[in-house]
Amino acid sequence: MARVVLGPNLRRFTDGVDELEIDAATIQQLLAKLGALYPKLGPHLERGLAVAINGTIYQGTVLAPIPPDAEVFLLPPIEGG
Amino acid sequence: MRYEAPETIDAAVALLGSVGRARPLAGGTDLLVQLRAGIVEPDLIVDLKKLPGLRTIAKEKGGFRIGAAVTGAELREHPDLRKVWPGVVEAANLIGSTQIQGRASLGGNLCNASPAADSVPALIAAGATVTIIGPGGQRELAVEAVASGPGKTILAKGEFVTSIFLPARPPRSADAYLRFIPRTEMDIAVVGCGVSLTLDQSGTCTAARVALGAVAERALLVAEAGAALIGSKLDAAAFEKLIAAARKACRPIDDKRGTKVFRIDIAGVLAQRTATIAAERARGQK
Amino acid sequence: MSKRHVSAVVNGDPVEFLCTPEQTLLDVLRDDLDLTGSKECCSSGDCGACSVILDGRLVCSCLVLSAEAEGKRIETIEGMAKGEELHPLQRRFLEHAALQCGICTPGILIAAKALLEREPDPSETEVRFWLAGNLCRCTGYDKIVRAVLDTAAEMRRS
Amino acid sequence: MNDIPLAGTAPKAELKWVGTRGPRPDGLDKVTGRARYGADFRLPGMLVGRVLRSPHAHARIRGIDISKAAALPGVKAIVTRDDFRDMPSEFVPAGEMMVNYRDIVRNVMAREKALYEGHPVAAVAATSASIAREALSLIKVDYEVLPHVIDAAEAMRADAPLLDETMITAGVDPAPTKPSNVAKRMEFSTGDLKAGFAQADFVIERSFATKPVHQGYLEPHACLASVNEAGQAELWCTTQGHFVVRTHCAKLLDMEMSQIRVIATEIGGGFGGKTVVYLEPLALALSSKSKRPVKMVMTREEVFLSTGPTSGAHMKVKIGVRKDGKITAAEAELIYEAGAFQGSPVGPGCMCAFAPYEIENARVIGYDVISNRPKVAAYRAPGAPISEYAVECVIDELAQKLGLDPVEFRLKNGAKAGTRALYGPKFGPIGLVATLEAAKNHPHYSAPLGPNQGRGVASGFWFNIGGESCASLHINEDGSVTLMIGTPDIGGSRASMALMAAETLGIDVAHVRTLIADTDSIGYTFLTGGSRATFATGMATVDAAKAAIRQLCARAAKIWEISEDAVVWEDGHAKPAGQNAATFPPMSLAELAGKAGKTGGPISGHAEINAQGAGPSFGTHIVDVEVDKETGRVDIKRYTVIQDAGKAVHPGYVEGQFQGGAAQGVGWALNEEYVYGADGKLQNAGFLDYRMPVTSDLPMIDTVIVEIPNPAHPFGVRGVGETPIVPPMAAIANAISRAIGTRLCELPMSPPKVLKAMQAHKANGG
Repeated sequence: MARVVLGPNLRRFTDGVDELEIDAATIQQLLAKLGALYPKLGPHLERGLAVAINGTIYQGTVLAPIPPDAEVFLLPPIEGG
Repeated sequence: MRYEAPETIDAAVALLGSVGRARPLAGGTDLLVQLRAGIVEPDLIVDLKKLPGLRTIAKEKGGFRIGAAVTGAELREHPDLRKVWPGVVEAANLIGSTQIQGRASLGGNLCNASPAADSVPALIAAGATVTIIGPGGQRELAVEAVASGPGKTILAKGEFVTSIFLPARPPRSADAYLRFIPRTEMDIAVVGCGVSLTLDQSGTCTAARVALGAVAERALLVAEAGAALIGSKLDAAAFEKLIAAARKACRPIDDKRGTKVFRIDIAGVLAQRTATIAAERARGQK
Repeated sequence: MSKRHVSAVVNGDPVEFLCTPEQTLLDVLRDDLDLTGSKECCSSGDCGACSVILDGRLVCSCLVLSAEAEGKRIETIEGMAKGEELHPLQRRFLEHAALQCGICTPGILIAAKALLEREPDPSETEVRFWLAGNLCRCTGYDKIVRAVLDTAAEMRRS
Repeated sequence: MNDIPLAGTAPKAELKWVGTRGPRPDGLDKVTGRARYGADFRLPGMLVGRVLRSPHAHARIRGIDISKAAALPGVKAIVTRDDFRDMPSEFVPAGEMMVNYRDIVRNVMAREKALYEGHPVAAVAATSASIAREALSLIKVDYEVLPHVIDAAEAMRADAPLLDETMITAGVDPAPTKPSNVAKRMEFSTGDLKAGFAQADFVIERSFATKPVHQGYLEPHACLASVNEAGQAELWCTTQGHFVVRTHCAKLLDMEMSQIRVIATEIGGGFGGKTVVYLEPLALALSSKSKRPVKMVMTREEVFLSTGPTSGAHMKVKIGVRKDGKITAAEAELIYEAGAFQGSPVGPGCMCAFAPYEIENARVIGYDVISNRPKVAAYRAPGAPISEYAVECVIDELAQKLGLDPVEFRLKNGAKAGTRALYGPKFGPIGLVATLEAAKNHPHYSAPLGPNQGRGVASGFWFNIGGESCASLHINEDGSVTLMIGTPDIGGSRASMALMAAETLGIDVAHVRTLIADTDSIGYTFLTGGSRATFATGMATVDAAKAAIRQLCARAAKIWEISEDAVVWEDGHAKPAGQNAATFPPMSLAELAGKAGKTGGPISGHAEINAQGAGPSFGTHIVDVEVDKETGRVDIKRYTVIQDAGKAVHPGYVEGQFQGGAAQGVGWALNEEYVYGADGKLQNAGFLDYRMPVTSDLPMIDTVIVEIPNPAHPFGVRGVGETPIVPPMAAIANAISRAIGTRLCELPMSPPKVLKAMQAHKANGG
């Protein structure tokens, strides 16, 4: 089970829950499960997020593997200049 | 628009009087920017650079006659001028970049009539005069009488400046020019100050002219500031009076380049610093 | 609108062109003579990217009317290398990584060349003030100034 | 892949090309004037395109009459809002960005309203520049001038003029019932703020303000578009991302991507500002109407009026510390100006604000606010320099309060591997501490100071990003190598790619030539920005080289008639390994290339990747200033940049990034700002009065490259382009405060403000 932290910006769509455990092997599994759990969160997941898995930030990819017991953070996408 | 480059003064006078909107061109560093921005839309541009005397520096009556189209770079390269009028030469060489100094002329800087023109306070402090020619003939004016407001001069239709005359200097005389800008180069003066003074053998100031730029609608000759120095040994008390007189003369505006309060403040600082340099130069003479 | 005929010498070669009174020397160099090495970045003499040498004098070609070029000698970046041999400044700029995007480079090279022809042994301060009219937004000027100083030293030795 | 010993895994000492200062492939063309930038292209029959711009800061457009302009001989096409379809307001993916095309179409061409001075209202293509100019003057726009608002704090007031009557602040519960200029609220928090401040012995709280600043790239936006009767388009433009240009143009003009070929010209600076579209859709639309090529080039005034600077901001920062120097809690509120449309970089501003420090209890709240200014665009580490400026000033003041050296104070609290960032994840290996140690030991830090001088330090952070990149590497018959990539080269990246390719292949870099491929010649590649090119395209380059090596080894195996597994690649040669070792003499890349045709055909390697694992970069700057006590003028006397590059592929260009970022920071700190009149019009839309640093304003800028490798990259690369602009504003502010004994909390620290601060300090007995 990965520990998933949503942060204050997404907490509003999860009835205040900002941390939970989810069994997911990849980012796309994780996002699908989150969307199913919290339908209001769905559109915000589709908007493009960065996902930090054990400290490494993944962005624009849904296939990155999530190791068991990983610590996962959902972040706003990061752009640059 | 038409471009002409006459080779005689008469032809230039005739051309400038011939059409409604005619503009003389010397270095072009202001005129071309204004053309590009659509600020001016002349029918005719009269290039003055081929006219006799417009690009030469000649010694005359112990002083120097400088053609109106002489550039800052040419002033700097003249072997004698910078020794006698270092402030004027410094001022002309603060106008823009190296590239600009190779083109921008003393006459153009004066007739563009920017209140912040760097060479103008230095010329005013120097007591320089200009020769103007036009359909009505030739006339002489003090430099401080040329500009009448931002971008405005007293020149009549068809008139243009042919030369600027810097007079002979008594011994122990010197001038200086300083300006304040936020960067080190490439800015328009937020305040400019020219000081020219003469000392007697005892070191007492016998003559002084102080001029300020960018603190009013045109560069100002501040007689009270000069008077504050005359008769003094250029000591702290005299400088106090100079600073007060300089600040009192300011009637600036708030604009993108500086605030009223700041300009008034800086005018005093610059007056003192410029007078100090001029005094050191005068004292340094044998 | 009648065009004016102008003869001049550009990079040692005689050229003739027709120009309108409004056209600047930069317009003619870029649009009529296909010498696009001189760049137009401000049109007001504030950036130096259009620097050329006009009768031995460094100027912004955006502030020169093309009609004024009559009978003049003009040196642009395209004439700086002699055949296959780069000017030492060009070589040193490459060695020192003194350019990033490179848009200011032609103007800076021309300006630096004008400096070294006038002053073979400039101080760092002299280089900085001479080049103050050439904006560069990429490099912070450090490597540019070093490249000019190194070139000056090299040219003095040879 | 395990059979190929990879250059990237070799110890540093064994690298032959990566880390050297060789020539750049585009260098010669750039020192001879041959290189062609956006405005240097022309085509037969080309028209001149010009834009009519709003003279008003805020006005409803009641009507546009183009009839007179259209009738002018020489005018070939005119476009207005009627030529662009409307888009719904929703964030959709555009390449790797999430964008709102409702806003983009309105920024490209004003629709219901003109929202800033300079907002495009119409565009004309004509046979000459003078005819185009005359045509613009013949277009009659019926404006209803509306009240305007420029400053974000004023735009947030309840009675402020509304730019978008439908804008309901996102991120607030419950949603507001009334529209406002606040597009979004966001929050990042960790720990227990109240408890954290309760533990503090000292708390400092300050308010800060910064002004929008422009990237100041010297090359104005320029493009040349040619659309034929079948709707096939070619577009030459100066951009940081030609694929992004294609994406936007296809969407805005309802074209298929395959119909638009975008060629990235040489680019004369971007710094983030050339990641969006302005002229490109207009030129395509004009060309599409006229069926003639259309060239459009902005004037410098247009660049300032209508292209994006970065945000101005109002900020509050509060930090608590214990007497022993440990930070217990930190809080910030950030209000960023987005310009006329939402999308300021306040998000990254929030995430970066406290990133350099280990703080258990922290909260940052951000607001994205619209006002009647040009829409902001990315500018180097977008968002980070603003918030980190404010935080680093408070950090310095706390160090003074505690009587601690500012570097030591940072070392006490600095983030390291395992530190949890405020925005969530724990850092991997990072270099903040290494830069601080290097600062402490640098001779600059202990050099004596003169009268009226002060020394400041500040640190900075930027995430760096990866993303989609492609590389195609062709082994030519003579053994030379052509490398095609899709990230425009803005500061020497072709040289870095060549070095990485040469290192991987084991050949002399002189035989590798890197080119920027157009959008039809390589796969989708995200833009040059976010400090991603050397990282992500570098990874693609290494992968492409490895793919070529696999083929080269396979060819050698065929020639030797041994198993592919029995061939290794070393030093640019295929060598038999295992039981076949030394059976055959090694074959060089050139030999194998020469036999390519006979052994199966041409050899190319390519890679199409989405690079992940970008390594954050930290930097620490030291600056000495001298303040003129009578005028408030600040001189930069000495400057040192220390930054973790992960691995400097071409150290010369890494140093150049450090120095350039510092110089832009000096401008941001001291003089650059947008000056608006009461009429909402920009008064300093030119280089003369915008006051970017010139050569004589700066000293030499010393650099120290720290290398803490990024484990995700074959050579350890972190991006380096953005972090250098983060620390300068605070470093200079801290230096000034130490020189004059009082603090300024507003940028730019121009002479009038410094003088005023000194006078106030004196009046208060300072």
